[in-house]
Amino acid sequence: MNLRVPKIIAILFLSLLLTGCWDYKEIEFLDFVMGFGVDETDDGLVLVSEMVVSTGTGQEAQLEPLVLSTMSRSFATATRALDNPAGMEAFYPHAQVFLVSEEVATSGVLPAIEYLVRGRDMRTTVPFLVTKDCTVEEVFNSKPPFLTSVSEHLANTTRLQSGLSIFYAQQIWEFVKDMIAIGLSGTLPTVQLVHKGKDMVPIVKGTAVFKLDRMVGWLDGEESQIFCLLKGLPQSGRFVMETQIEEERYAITYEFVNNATKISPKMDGDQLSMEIEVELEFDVPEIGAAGIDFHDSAIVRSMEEQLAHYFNRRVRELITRIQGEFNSDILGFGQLVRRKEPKLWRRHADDWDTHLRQLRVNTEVRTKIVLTGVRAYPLIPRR
Amino acid sequence: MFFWKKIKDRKPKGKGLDRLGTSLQTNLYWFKNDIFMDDASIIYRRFRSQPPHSRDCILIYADNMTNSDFLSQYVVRPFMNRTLPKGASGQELADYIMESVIQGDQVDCSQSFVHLSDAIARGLGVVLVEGCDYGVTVEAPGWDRRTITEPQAESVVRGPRQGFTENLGVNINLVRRIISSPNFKIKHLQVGLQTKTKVAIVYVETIASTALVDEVVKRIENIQIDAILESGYIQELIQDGPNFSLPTIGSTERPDIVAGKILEGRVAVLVDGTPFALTMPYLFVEAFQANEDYYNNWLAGTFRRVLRYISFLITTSSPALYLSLISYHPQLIPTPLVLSIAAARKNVPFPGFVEVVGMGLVFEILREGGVRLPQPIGQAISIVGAIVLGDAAVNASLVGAPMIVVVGLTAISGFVVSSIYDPAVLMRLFLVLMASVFGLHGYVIGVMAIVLQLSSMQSFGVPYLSSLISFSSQGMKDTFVRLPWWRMVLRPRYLGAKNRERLRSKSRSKSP
Amino acid sequence: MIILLVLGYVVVGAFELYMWSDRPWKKVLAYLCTLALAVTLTVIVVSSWQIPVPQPLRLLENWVKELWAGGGQ
Amino acid sequence: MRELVPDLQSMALVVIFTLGDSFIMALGSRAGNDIWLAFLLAIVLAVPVIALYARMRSLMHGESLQEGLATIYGKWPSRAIALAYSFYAWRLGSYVLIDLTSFIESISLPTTPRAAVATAYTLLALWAAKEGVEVLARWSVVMIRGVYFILFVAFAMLVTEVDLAEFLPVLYDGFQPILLGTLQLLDVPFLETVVLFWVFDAFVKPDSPYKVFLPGFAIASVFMCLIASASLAVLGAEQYATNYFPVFVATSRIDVAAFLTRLESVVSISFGIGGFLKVAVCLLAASKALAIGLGFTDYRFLVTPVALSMIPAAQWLITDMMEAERIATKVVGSSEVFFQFVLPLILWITAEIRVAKGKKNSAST
Repeated sequence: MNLRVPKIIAILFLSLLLTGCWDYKEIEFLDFVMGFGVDETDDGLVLVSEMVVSTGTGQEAQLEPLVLSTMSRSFATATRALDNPAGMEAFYPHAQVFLVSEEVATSGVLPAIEYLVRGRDMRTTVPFLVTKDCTVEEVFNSKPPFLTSVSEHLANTTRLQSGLSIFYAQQIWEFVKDMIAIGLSGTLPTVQLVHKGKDMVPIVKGTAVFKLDRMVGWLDGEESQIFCLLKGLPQSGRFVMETQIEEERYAITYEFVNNATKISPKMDGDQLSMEIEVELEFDVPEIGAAGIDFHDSAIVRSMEEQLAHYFNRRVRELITRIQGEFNSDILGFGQLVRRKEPKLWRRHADDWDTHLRQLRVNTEVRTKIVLTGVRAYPLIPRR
Repeated sequence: MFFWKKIKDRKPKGKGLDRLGTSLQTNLYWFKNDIFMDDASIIYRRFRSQPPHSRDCILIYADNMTNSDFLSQYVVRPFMNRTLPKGASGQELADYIMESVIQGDQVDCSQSFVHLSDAIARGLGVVLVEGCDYGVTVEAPGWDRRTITEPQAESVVRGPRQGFTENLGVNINLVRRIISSPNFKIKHLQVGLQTKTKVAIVYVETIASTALVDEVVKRIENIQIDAILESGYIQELIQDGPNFSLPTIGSTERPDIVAGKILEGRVAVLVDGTPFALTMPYLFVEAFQANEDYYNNWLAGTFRRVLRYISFLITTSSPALYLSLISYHPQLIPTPLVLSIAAARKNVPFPGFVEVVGMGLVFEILREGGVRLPQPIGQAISIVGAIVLGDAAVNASLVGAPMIVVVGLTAISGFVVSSIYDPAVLMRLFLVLMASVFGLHGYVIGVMAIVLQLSSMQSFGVPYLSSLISFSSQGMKDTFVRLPWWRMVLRPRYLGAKNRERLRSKSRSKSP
Repeated sequence: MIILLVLGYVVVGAFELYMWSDRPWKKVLAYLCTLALAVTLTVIVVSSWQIPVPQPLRLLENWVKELWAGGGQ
Repeated sequence: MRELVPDLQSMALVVIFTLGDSFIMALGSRAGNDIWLAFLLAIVLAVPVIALYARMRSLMHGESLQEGLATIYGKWPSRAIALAYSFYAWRLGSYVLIDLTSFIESISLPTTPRAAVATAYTLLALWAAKEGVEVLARWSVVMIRGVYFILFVAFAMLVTEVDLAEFLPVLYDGFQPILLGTLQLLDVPFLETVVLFWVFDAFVKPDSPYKVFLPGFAIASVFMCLIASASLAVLGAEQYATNYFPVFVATSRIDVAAFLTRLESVVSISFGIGGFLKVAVCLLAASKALAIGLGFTDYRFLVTPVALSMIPAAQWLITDMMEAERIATKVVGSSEVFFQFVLPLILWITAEIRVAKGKKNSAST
């Protein structure tokens, strides 16, 4: 008897509540933003977004990309300001890519990403890229060869990171995490436009180096590859190295099979140094018409030595640039010192930048050829 | 109806109608001109017993309800061949007739007009003899019975092909043939002031708890209703929590299911005139158990059972989830899908909520229309449903194509758990309403409310979710999974069975 | 709005009281008092009077704060 | 009318209650990346206190809560104690309600009025409280599987994102942050268990309270520790401490093959379940304690007004999200210390003395 009362009250009240559907919105009145980016932030911020327009219904539905841009005082207002030209509510959680232009990156990305982290309707698991030598709007207006949407094209490309090995893919949250971490700086992949026939095609290549929230320099594709290796990212890319085989030089192609990197701080008395150990394993898919018989262990050993030397040189070059030119701790030396040698870090935390410049870095690269495609003998054309 | 009233009206009017008199003429008069007045189906067969001392006798029975061959062979003929004792009258004569004359199995006598007329109405023959104020009733059932067939609604691929019929005796025998043990007990009760329906409570004495049997008997005896036309009447009158549509008493047409349930310690109620037996207590999990689970390989049985749970979730939740996803949380749908849903809904004039509720309603109407129609027309209905309402509605932009998918999915998975189809529809509607206000949060609130309702329910003193809320391995073994028989050593604890051991653990024979 | 809400409370209260099988005055009094508390709070909140939340244990809190210097909020 | 709940079912109730709404907040954020140490310390410290609650209940075995209190403390003191705890449970329920509604408001339903969400949850809690602790315990057993399944799946998928190096360096800032984190944890989710003292009418056996409270608390707290540590290992200490709902943010990182993403909403479902149960239990405890305090044997008639007063109270006590977070993750609060530790300690000592005396008396006579 008594128990029926709350049920009746509950039903009465719920029916009252049913009269309001406050956050109810219809899916067809949403304007799905596929990708967006920020062009400049000098006296206001230009938000460029790529949306999809669907024509036809049912099975005949076609999706066409449409690029809109708007200028506003802040990012948060800009996202809403897009509602007006679009005529529908812009919906961001399905965005697949976020871009900032070179100018924005050099003057500081914080205004552009603050809302992404704080806002309710933003997602941070979105690839984050910097445009190089072009604006965001130009990128969105370019023509990718297969997909109609630039955003989808870029998002798919970033997924090929391990095979391409020419950029270090980052999602927004990864960049933010690096940016706010102690003793670590962020990096972002860069997107460039190249000519393909009469169309411009966006490609992802190279890395933008940040210090705090400002971009301080670029790494090109090859340097990015080394950077990926040092970050310990699994690689499967290919590259060509001029290799000396018995007095002759050949352009031989190598492919990464396995890679591992260990960076550790080492205390030598009071002197701190970083030890970088890189272990690489290679496949050799193409030997550039060199008559190498891989059963000859002397030759293989010499190839491995040349590879080790080559990578050692490139690693050293990159570290010199990082220490000198950028003076930005993108490899997270500071973080490592803090974690492994907290006492030392406590002393150097405030002037880490100067320490980074003078830090001794020892590198050691060990290489091994583990595969040679499916054959060990060279192809020899005969009469 | 008016027949009953008449007897009641007449009853207080003097002695005449209360009991039979000794005069055959008078008795016959009351039968003919009062009780069965204007009833052409009552046959009055006059005959005389063998002389000397031949007496006038009369056999009254309802046409087509009794086996007239039987009556003439074993009732009328012995009378004609026999001399009735001379001075005998009253009880003495009736006993003589029952013991020495009539060759039927179930013979009884009564003095009361009410009893006798009831007997005639139930299809018994009544013999009245001149000078005797007793009437003798003879059971000679003669109406057409349905043969024992496999029930259509519960057909199986593997399992016995017997189903209950409308005859109580046959039904009891069907169960008794499975459980041939003296511990199999039957209690007979009569319910219904008018219909006087026979009800049998069957259980296994050494397993079912006494308290449970007493409770069932008590509840059935409490029933004061004029008519019981189907076991559904009893079900509704004795079940717990009658306000919520989930069944707390099970019903089945299959003797093997009844036997299985009473062997677990439950009690079954068989009702005359209906092939549907009731089993109690009935718990939520039983809606997901099927007899074939136990006849087939246990892994297959487990898979089917899990499938049923999933189907139940789908049929109750999918419209609500669909609605909350498209109206509140489009970010949760994968990007390609969200684009195609948005494109599909582009020209649909109705809001998502109306679409979901409307299509759900349309489907239920189609189903209700199809169920009661003869098969050829039923097919026409399904064609209308499939083509007109499905394809054409989408082409005419009345509904979006994804909605059709949702409705179809909901409907098909609903049929998987057909025994709780109707409650599932109500739950679905409730969840849709909640989802339309608070999105996913509303859906969760709705689910919590439903679980709360289920947790508060009981069936004959057993919590409705009993085996679901058990943590012990013995309690779980027949809930989400159907373990092999050699693992199910004990009967479920929550039924309070007297004897919990179900099989000796050495029963499983292995090849050496 | 306030009137509507108060009316709602009254309706709920009356309905519940109506559903009781017996109504000893003590129970009714306790019920009405708690319901009155609910109504008061609702009026406070809905009419946005900035009534500070009473802190009966402020003394104890200060004491704890002193003990945990720097530990409190 | 005494409601006996089987031990395992009560334990499920304790687990969901302890997990409650708190796990989604930045628990123990003061401890920085040493959060796991703070958790361990807090669990170790909380166990004796919870054992103390259990001990008090087991002293009252054989009687209902009301009778037990009356025999130990006498009529009027027991009523005063009950009233005090009724207030505590009522306030806690309101806090949980506001946590729940602010979470929903800031994550997914920004324009829905808070009162509407609060009303929906409270009405359900009202119904649950009227059904009684037996039904609630059964409800918890059904729901606990769902909650654990959801959280387990979500965090299993986070494994690839976990970076254990985030826990280094251990004890960088010494013990003080850990101590502060421990106090945070003790205060808000752990010792709120005291409310459960007022929920159960009676227990099956004299040692049932231990069997219910301690394992229930242990399961929930260890699970919470795992959740918080995993979130911290995904987000890093800085992000963990600076987000309102770090667990939610951590699960939003899940990205399995670009298909299994956005699982954070599913996690927020388990949050809703825990939060609702906590509201319902607080409501039940508040009405039960109030009924005892006013000298009634039946508490059900008081549930409706108490529930209705919790909706406005939730908005009166806390008006914004910042305040809600401050309360959920503050270091220590005076009234909490009083109700969770000081008062139970006093009560326990009194009870032991009275019971020992009572035994002596009955032995001598």
